[in-house]
Amino acid sequence: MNPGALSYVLVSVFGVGAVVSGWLVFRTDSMLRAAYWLMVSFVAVGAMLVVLDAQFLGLILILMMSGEMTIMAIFMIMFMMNPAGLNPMVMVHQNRTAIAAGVGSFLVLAWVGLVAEFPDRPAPIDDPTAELGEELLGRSMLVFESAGVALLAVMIGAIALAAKRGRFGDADAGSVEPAIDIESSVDPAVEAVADADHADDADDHGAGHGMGHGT
Amino acid sequence: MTVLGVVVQVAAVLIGGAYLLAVADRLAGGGSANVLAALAHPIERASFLLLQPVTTTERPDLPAWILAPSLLAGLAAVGAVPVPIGGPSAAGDISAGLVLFGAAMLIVLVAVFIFGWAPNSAMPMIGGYRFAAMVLSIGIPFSLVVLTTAIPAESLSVGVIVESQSNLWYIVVQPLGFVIYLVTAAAIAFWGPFDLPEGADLAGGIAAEAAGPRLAMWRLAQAALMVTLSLMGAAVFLGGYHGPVLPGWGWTLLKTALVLLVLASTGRTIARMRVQRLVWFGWVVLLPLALVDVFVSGWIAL
Amino acid sequence: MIQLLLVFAAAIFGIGVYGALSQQSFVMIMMGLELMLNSAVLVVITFWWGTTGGNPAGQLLVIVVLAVMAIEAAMGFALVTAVYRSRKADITEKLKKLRS
Amino acid sequence: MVGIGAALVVFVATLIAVGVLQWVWAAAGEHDFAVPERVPFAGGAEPEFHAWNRFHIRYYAMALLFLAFDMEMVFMYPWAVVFVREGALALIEMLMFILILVVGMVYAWREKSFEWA
Amino acid sequence: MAGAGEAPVFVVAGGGARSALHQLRLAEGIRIVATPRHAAVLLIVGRVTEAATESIRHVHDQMAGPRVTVAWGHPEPTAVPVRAATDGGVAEATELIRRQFHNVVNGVIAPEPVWLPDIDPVEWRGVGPYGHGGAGMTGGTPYGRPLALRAPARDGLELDVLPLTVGPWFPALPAGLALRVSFQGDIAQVVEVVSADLVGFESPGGVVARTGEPLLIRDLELARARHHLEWMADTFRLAGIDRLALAAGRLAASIDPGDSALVDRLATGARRSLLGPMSLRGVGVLPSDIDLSGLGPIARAAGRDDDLRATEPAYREIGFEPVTHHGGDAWARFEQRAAEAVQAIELAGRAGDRRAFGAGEIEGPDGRHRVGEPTPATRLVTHLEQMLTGLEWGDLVTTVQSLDIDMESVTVGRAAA
Repeated sequence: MNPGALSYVLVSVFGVGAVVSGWLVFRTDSMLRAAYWLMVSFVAVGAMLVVLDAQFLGLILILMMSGEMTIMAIFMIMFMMNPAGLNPMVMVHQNRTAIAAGVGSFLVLAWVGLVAEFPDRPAPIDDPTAELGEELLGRSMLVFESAGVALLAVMIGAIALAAKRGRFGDADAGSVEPAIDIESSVDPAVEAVADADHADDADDHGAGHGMGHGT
Repeated sequence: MTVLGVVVQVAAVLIGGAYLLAVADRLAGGGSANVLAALAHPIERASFLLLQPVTTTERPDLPAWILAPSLLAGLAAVGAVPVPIGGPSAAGDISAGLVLFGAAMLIVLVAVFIFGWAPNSAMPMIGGYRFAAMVLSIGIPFSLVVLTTAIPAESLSVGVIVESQSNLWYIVVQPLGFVIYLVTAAAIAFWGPFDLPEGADLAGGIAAEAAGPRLAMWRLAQAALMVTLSLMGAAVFLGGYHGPVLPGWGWTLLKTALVLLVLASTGRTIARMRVQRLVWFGWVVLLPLALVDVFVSGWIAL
Repeated sequence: MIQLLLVFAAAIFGIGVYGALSQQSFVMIMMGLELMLNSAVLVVITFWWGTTGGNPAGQLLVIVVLAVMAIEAAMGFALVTAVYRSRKADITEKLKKLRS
Repeated sequence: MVGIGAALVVFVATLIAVGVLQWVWAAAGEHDFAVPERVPFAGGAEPEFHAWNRFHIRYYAMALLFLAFDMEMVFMYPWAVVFVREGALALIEMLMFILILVVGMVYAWREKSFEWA
Repeated sequence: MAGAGEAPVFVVAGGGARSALHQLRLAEGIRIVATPRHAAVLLIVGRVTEAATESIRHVHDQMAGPRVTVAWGHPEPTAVPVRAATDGGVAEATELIRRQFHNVVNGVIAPEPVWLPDIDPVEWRGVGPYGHGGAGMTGGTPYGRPLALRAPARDGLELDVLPLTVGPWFPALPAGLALRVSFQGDIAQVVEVVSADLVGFESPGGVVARTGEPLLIRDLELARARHHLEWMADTFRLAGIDRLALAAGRLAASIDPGDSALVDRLATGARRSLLGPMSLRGVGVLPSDIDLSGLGPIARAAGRDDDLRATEPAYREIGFEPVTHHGGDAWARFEQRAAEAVQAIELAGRAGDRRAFGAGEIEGPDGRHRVGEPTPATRLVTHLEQMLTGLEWGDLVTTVQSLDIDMESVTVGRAAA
């Protein structure tokens, strides 16, 4: 393994792209953009895998994530109020703790990555896809088949959960919307402006919709 | 052949094919039987569109709106790269070429969805969501029938798949796969009976708010996507560059044009499908048929 | 090279941790989780490529991570739908009060 | 490796070329749109609300099913490559895998997931 | 170069313009587009009332430009300031549109300015803490409009509902029909008909007023066949089968009495194009509590043998038997109208100079017209809200199209009632 200068350049470009787009996921007001920034992050990681000779896995990651992220965008737009970010969106809690945790985990992991000694046994470049296929059908056949069963369970579970009518009647039968006030449960660490905004949103949820705010 | 050569080759094939498609579509629509008028038609339309200003709406998602046609064109172009045109050992050959193609065709969903979402207008938005329903229904059969051609070739490289058809084109052993490919390809390029995202009931759908150069680029990108899909269909089912007398690239282009003309002629002669029926059709008809195609082809290949 | 890749992976993981902890809405939390899995994919392939001599089990592990992503996404969305249907809640604060 | 590099170059070049073409033409026909010109089209009546809303898709169960089948595709690609080498055993293994998933598809069909909720 | 191509036209079709518009679609050098954004020429054809002014101005201003307005068969005083007008035939109209298009594209005449005032309708800047129009994440009027409302839905997910008035000049709906639709996703959860009588009429009594004395069966049946063929052309166009749409339009413009073979071929072409299974079958079944009597082809497509012609002696002499179909969906209505067009052409061939109707009632192409009774279209419009509720948007449009509602007839019916 003697990665050339071009590999370094490409890995750096895609790596920075993956990190920046991953960060932008949480910095945008529009749900569509959030979902597709996440997709950009996945695509960048997929491109890095391609540079690392895992061409098949990199491309399959891109293939899977493009479908999955569109579904994610669809569901996010469906369930988030103000999905296009026409009004500024602040929906965070324990922000400082979370930032600390994020930075902390980055530092620890990066430190481990930088100081640890790894064996240097580069992959021979022949046909990793075929190797993977033989692995799937041979030694790891059980993994493969149990993935099938797991996916079946997911299909049935997801449909049973998401659909309106199931075998046992309506999905929401007998449920009650909780009467709550959200202010009491908001973390005090949230910034003051966010808090003010948030109280309004709580009203929106409780009292139907925020249409009456102007009046 | 260098990387630059690949760029030039892809651009030439896609733009030439897009022009051919526009002319064929004009003739298939029955608007004019005059071939000369049909030949001039795309150029006249393009020159009018390039003269219009780029319209906008009250509060569009402008970056997404600008990105969508570019992304669609880029995907069409990148999907054409793995296909060998002149003969074996093309510089564009990629060991996981089929996966690259499949990924590009699935990301088309993103381009179309954001093109419908961007103008902040109801009809384009419904069009975008319709396309999502379509692709989620026919995407799996599409990938499956393309993948089936890799079974006898034992490789995901399009070059190897074409090379392995020197004796027998895969359409002979996988006729069902080819038919499913044509149907799903038309749906992915939102063409023909599957132009639901821009159906007449949506007043132009995803493109309803677009005008001027943006619309011109969108149409060009859509046509390029059709060419890419035809090119891949010609390569993996019709033997690509294999054929007597003519040079390799001649055969590839001839077969691509043939697939393109078939898609163009069905585009305006078969009724548009209802979206709910299409979802049902994709899952309950096309998916089982595609699976049958996989296993029958696998059985034959053994 | 390996160090560079691991730093990128750590950064993506850190962002994922931040997202999963700070976001209020279910779907945004899922995005944080997906980012963490994304970094896991990168780490696995880094080691597969640089230190294990291309052991196919490494590739298989990535496939398993992908399957986990798909399963997490499908079950996550289904749960969001079910919870929203019955409680009209799409943020975590509302779930704290689910007990009646 | 040359091929995938070419793919990257082609993609980026097309993306930039089409984007720049749009931008150049838009700038050439620089136009300050009046308020009524920017109203979204709905047949002549003025919309009261922003079109962007919590769009209620009616095929959410189908979308979830797609996630599972998309995963199935991931397994099929490597399978297809080694299929001929591995022989009938591979066929049977994949047949089992697919049949398990088809059960899910049939369940979804029975639960009317392919119809608008 | 740009002015040499087809003129993209957006049409505002008023009363009495139906056949003229269908002939215009056949003309060379004209392309009728679905949205004003793609158009350079706004064509106002036929009669529109004063109430339509505002909506025409909206459509006009939404054209991307360079834009120009042309009126055709549109009597003075015009509702809006048109650049050029003609009362001539299709050839003159085509010529005028093409000339105006060429002139405006090449800068011979100045493009039209906007007709509506260029002011923001709602004050919104600087209201909320971020200047975004209101408080909170969903409040206020960001960028001049509020966000959509939350509302319960039939599947138990209380997401947003988007009320939107579609029409009156929405290309896929009958010209002049405006529907206020509450979209939940792509489903019309609530539909209301916005009635403003935007389409003017030619004669105040409609078809019935012209029945003072018995009519020539030959004329009546040819008009029926033409009406059905034009409807078929619209149906084909909505389903994206442009070639058949053109064929139907050409046939409607040149019917020969007694020669029904071409209509048969058209119906066969429709079957081959999979029109039924792909887009029409199972769509637009009417609720059972709607009184079908007098609704003409719609009633007969649902199996009801309901036809005034059966009571006319002159019709019985030439061997008239009502045709019916079963199913009562949009596909049955298509089959019904195709069969009636064939029948009408044959009847016209056999009719000679026989006359029928004249006692204040007539079986029109869309059903029974009788003095003092609402027209079929008027009755159908009152049922629209019930019929269209809960349909997916594409199905909704198909349903309305299959009902063949002519807004001119609705205006007449309202004026008579």
